[in-house]
Amino acid sequence: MSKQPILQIENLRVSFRIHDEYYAAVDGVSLTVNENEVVAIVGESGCGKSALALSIMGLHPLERTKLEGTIAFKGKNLLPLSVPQLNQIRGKDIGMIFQDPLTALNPLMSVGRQIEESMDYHTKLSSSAKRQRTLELLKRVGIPNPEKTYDRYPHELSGGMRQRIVIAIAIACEPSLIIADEPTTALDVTIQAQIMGLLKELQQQMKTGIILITHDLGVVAEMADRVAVMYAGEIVELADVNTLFSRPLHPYTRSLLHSIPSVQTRKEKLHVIQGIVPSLQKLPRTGCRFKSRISWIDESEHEKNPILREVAPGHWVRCTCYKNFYFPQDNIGDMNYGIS
Amino acid sequence: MLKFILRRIVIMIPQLFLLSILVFLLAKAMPGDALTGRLANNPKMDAQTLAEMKEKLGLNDPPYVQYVRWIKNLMQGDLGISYIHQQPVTDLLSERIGNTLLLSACILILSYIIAIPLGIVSGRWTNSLADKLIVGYSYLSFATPLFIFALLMLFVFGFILGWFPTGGSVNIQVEKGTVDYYISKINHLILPSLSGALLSTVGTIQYLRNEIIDTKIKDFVKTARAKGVPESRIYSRHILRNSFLPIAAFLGYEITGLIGGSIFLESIFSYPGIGQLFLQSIMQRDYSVITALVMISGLATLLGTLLSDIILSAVDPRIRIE
Amino acid sequence: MKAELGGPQQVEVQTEKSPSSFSIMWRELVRDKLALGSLILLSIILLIVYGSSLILDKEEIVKVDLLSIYAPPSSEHWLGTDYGGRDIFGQLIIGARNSFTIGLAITLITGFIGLTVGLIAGYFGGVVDNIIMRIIDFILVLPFLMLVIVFVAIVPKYNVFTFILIMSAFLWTGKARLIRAKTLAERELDYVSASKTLGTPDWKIIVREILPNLSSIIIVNLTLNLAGNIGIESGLSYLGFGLPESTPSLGTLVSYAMNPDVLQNKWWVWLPASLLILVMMLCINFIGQALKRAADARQRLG
Amino acid sequence: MAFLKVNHLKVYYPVRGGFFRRVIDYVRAVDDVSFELEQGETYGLVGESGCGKTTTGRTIIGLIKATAGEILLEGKDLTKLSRREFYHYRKDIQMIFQDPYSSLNPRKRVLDIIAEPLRNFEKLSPQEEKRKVQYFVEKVGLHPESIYKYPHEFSGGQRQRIGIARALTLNPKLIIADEPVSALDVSVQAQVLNFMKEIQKEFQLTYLFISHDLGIIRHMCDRIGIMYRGQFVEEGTSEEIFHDPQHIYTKRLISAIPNPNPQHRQEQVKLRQEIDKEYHNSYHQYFDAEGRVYPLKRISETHSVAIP
Repeated sequence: MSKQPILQIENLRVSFRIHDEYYAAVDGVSLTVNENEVVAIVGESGCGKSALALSIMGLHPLERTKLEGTIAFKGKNLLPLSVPQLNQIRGKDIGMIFQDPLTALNPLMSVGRQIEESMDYHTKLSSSAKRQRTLELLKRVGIPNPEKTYDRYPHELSGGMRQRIVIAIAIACEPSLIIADEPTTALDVTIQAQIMGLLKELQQQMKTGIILITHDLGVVAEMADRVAVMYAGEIVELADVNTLFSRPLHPYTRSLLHSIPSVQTRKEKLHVIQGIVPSLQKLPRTGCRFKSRISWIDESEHEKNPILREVAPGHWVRCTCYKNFYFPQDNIGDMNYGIS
Repeated sequence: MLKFILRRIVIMIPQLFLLSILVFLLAKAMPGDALTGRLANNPKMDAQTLAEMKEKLGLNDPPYVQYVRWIKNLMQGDLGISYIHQQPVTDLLSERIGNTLLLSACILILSYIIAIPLGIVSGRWTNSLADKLIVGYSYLSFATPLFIFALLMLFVFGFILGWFPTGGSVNIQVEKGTVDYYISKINHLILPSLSGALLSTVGTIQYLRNEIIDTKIKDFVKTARAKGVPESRIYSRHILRNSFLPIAAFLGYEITGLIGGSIFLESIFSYPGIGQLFLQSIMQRDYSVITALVMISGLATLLGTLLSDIILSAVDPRIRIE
Repeated sequence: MKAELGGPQQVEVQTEKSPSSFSIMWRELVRDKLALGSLILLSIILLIVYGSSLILDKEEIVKVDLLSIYAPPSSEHWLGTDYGGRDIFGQLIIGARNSFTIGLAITLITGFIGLTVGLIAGYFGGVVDNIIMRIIDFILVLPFLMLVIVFVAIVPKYNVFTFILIMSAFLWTGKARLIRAKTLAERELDYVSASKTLGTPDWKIIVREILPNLSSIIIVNLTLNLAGNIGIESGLSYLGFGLPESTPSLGTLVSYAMNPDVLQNKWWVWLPASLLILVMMLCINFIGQALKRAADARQRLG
Repeated sequence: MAFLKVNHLKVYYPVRGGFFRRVIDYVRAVDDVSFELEQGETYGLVGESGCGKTTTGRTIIGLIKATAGEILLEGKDLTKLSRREFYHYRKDIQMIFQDPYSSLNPRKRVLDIIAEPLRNFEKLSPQEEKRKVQYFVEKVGLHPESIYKYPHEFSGGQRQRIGIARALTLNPKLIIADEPVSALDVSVQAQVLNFMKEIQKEFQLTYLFISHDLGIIRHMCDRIGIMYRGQFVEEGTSEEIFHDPQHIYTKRLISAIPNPNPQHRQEQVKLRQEIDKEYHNSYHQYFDAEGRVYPLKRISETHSVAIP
C-alpha cells in the first residue's frame, strides 16, 4: 500500500476546563488517515471520540479547551493556526458531517444557499456557476428534483433528505478529508443503509479519506477500512477492519462485541461490561484504564504504563492484559462472534 | 403569506369585539353620562330640555342599540364630543396624537439603537468585562421604576444642570416651520425619550443576549464554522438572524409598555400628548375622551401584536408555511 | 450482573445530597455577595419600617401643622415636612410599610391565581387550555395602566382592597402563562406518564409531581414580581390613582414633586421616598436575579 | 382465550387545515391493528420512527385514548371501562419507559418513586412499605440503602432498573417496554436486557417489547409484529420474520441492518440492491394506491403477511 497519509495525529491531548481545572478527554492519541481510506473511531459515549473529531478542525470553544500534540493535515500542523487561517481549510480541504441533520442545518436559510455558502469563501465562482454546482451536488447526493429542493427550507425535508443536504455541504468543495460524526445515528435503519451506501459511493468516486465516528459496530463493519477503538480518552486497539472483527484482542473490544445482540445469531445471554464509563473528572490517569471493569483479571496482568503495541503488522493493542483475558463463566456470550 | 396575515386578522376580530364591549361597558359604568358634562357647563338647563336632549342623544335606547350606534360612529371616525373642551374628541386627539407618536417612536428607535449593539456584544463575548457591565446595566434598568428615573432625569438635567427644557413639546415663542422650531422640538424630546429608552432596553438586551448564547452553541453554527465561514459572517448570517426572532415577537408587547410609559413620561415632562390628555380627562371626568383613548390604545396594541406576527412570518419560513 | 449486586454503586459526577430547591437556592443566594448584601439591606429596611411603624403615632404624622410648612430637615423633623407641615420621615415609614405590604399581597394573590390557572391549563390542555389561553391573550393586549386608572376612577367605595383586587385582576395573566408553558413541558416528560400508569390521580400528579419541579421557577418569578408590583403600586400612587388618600404610599410622597417648586427646591419631600423605592426594588431584584441564576444552574445540572 | 387481544385498534389524530382550521384529514397513528399475546411470551413491535408502535403501547396502557377498537385483557375490554373500573386493571399492566432520565421525578427519593404505586393501591405501614421497596431494590441489583438517594445520583442503567423496580411492585402481568434500552450505551444495554429476561422467568411476566432495533428484538422476542405507517405489515415468530420474511418492507428492513461481519460487505450491498430493485418492481403487489399496506393474511399457523 503506497497510500499518501493526509492526516497525521500525533500524541493529541484535548482537555476541557471544568471548574478552573483542565481534564483530558482525549489523552495521547496518535492516528493516521490515508487518502481514500475510511478510518472508524468507535467507543461508547464519553470515550472522547467526538472530542477528537471536533478538535481536528478546531471547533471546540477556544476559551475552555486546551489542545496539545500535533494534527498534521497534508504535512501542515493545524493546531497553531488561527481561526482565519483554519477557515482556509475548513470546508475546502476538510468537510464535516454531523449527527443530527435537523439541528445541523440553519432553519432560516434555504438548503441551496447553505450548500453554496462554503463556495462563497473557497471558490471564485460566479453566482450562477455556484448555483449550477449546487444543483449538481444535490443530484449527486441523490436528491430528486434539485431545482425545487434548492429553495426549500430544512423543515420541509425528511430526515434522510436533510442528511443528504448535510453531506452535500461537506463535499461542496471536494475536500480530501471528511469527518463524519455519527452520521447515521439519528436515522432509521433503512435510511441509515441508504446514507451508508451514498457515503461509500462518494468516497470511492472522490478518493477522500473519511474519519467515521460511531458507536455502532455494525456501521463500522460495513464502512471502515481501519478501526480505532477508544476507551476513556485512549485508543485501546487499532487494526484493519477484518482483523478487528475476526481477531479482536483488547478486553474492551471483545466485551463490546459480546454485549451486542445480533440479528444473525441468537444468544441466550449477553455479556455485561461491569460498572460504568468513568466521568471525565474521575478518569484513572495511570495504569490500564479498563482495569476496574474486568476485576476478575489479576492485577499483575496489567502494565504499569500501558502503551499501544504493534502485536501483528498493523494491529495495535494497549496493555498486556489482553494476553490472558477470559470471560468469567456466567458472563460468557457467544465466543465465536464474527469469526465464523 | 397573505393567507397567514388574513387568518391572523380574522383571529383579531373577536378580540376587537371583546375590547369594544369592555370599553362600552366601562363608559356605561362611569358615573354620569354624556349629559352630565353639558349640565356642568350649563347649569340653567331645565328638566324638560334635559329629557329632550336625553331622547335626542339616544340615551334612553336599550344598551345594545347604543352599542351598535357607538360602534358605527367609531368606524366612521366619530369618537364623540369632549364636554370639557367642547370640541370633537377626534380634533382633540389629532392635536396630541402626533406628539405621542413622535415620543413613542423616538423611545422605540432609541431603545433599539442602544439595546441591539449592547445585546450583541453581551451575547457574543459572554463573561467579558463588557458583558458584565451590560448585564449590570440591564439589571439596574429592570429594577428602576420609570417615574422615579424620569423624575431624577428631570431633576438633574432639567433643573440642576439646566441642559434641557423642563416641560412642553416645543418652545411656544418659536415660529412654526422654522429650523428653530424643529430644533426646539427635538430639544424637548431628548429628555423624555432618553428616560423612556434607557429603561426599555432591558427586554431587548436580555432576549438578544440569551438568544445569542443559545444559538451560538447550536449545531448549525458548528456546520457553518466547519464550512469555513468567517466569524463575523457566522454572526451576521447565522446567529443574529435567528436571535432576532424573539425580539420581533416582542414588538407587540412593547407597544403596551409604550402606552403605559407615555402616561408617566408626559405627566412628568408636561409633554402634551395623549397620556397627559388621558390623565387630565380622568381628573375632569371627561368620559368620551377616556373611552376613545382606551379604545385607541387597545387597538394599537392589537395592531402591534399583528405587526409582530407579520414580521415573524416574514423572517421565519417555518411559520410562513403553516 | 452479579458483580454489581449489592456492591457500592458508582455515583456519577455530582455526589451532593438532596436537591431540595429551597436549600440549593438559599446556598446560591448566600454565595452571591451582591445578593447577600441586598438581602441584608432589605431585611434591615423592612425591620426598621415594620418595627417603627408600630411605635410611630399615626395621628401625629398625618396632623396638619401650618406653622411648619415645608420645613427643611431638622432634629425635630428628620426629613423635614410637606405642604401641610406633616413629618416626611413618619410618612416615609408608613408609606414604605403600605407599599411593601400591598405589593406582597398582590404578588401572593396573583401568584395563587396564576399558579392554579397555569397548572390546570397546562396539565389538562385541550378545550380548557384553549379557553384560558384566549382569555389571557385578550387581557395581555389590553392597555393595562389606562384600564387600572379608569377602574380606580370609577369604582364606588374605593379602598385598599379594591385596589389590590383591580391590580390582581390584570396581573395574574403573565404568571399563568409562564406556569402553563412550564407545566406543558413538564407534562410531556415520562415521569408524569409513569405516575399515570401507576394509578396516581390527576390532582396528586399536579401537586406532588409537577409542582415541586416548578418550585424554583415560581420562587424566582414571585420575587421579581414583588419588586415589579411595588413599582407599579407606587407609580400609580404617584399619578394619584393608587392607594386612597387615607393610606399614604411612597408614590404619594414622590408625587409632591409634580410641583416644580418642590422638585427643584424641596428635595427632602420627594427624594428620600424615590430613593427608598429604588433601593427596595434593586435589592429585591438582585435577590431575584441571583435566585434565577441558581435556578438556571440547577436546571443545567438536571 | 388469549391473554391480551388487541382488535382493530385505531388511534386517529385530526389534521386541521384551511382558513377556518376545520378537520380536513386524520393522521392515522394506529390504523386497524390486531394482535394477540400469550401469557409469558415476549412480543416485539418493530418499525421505523413514526410507524405507530409507541402509540400502540401507550394506548394499551391507557395513556392515549383509542379512537376505535378493542383491547381485551383476559377477556375484559379495557377501552369500554370507566375510569374507576380501569383503575383495577392498572395493576396488571405496567410500563418501562425509554428515557431513564425523564421517567423518574428528579425531586423524589428512590423510596418515594418506587412506593408511589404502593401508596395508590395498598395501604401499608411505613415499615412494610420500606421493606417492600427494599426487596424490589435489591431484586434489581441495587444496594438497599439506595432508597434514600435521588435519581441524579445514579447512572443511566441503574435508573432504568429503578424504573423496572417501580413497575414490578404491583405484581403486574403485562409489561410494556417502550424502547427500554435505546437511550443506553451498548454495554449497559446488555445489562438491562439480561435483567429483563431474568425477571420475566421469576415473575412470569408477559412483555410487549417495542423497539426500532432489530438486533435487540431478535434477542428478546418470541413473536414479532412489523409495523409500517400505523399498520401491521407482517407478523410471525422470530424465526419466521428473520429467516423467511415475506413482505417486501420486512425484507428491506432486515437487509438494511448493518452486517457485523466485514467480510460479507459486498454480499450485503448486493442484497440491498436486489431488494431495492424488487421493491420498485413489485411495489404495487404490496402497497395500494395510497401507499398503504393490505390487511394481514395468514400464510401459516403463526405467520401472517399483508398481501392482497
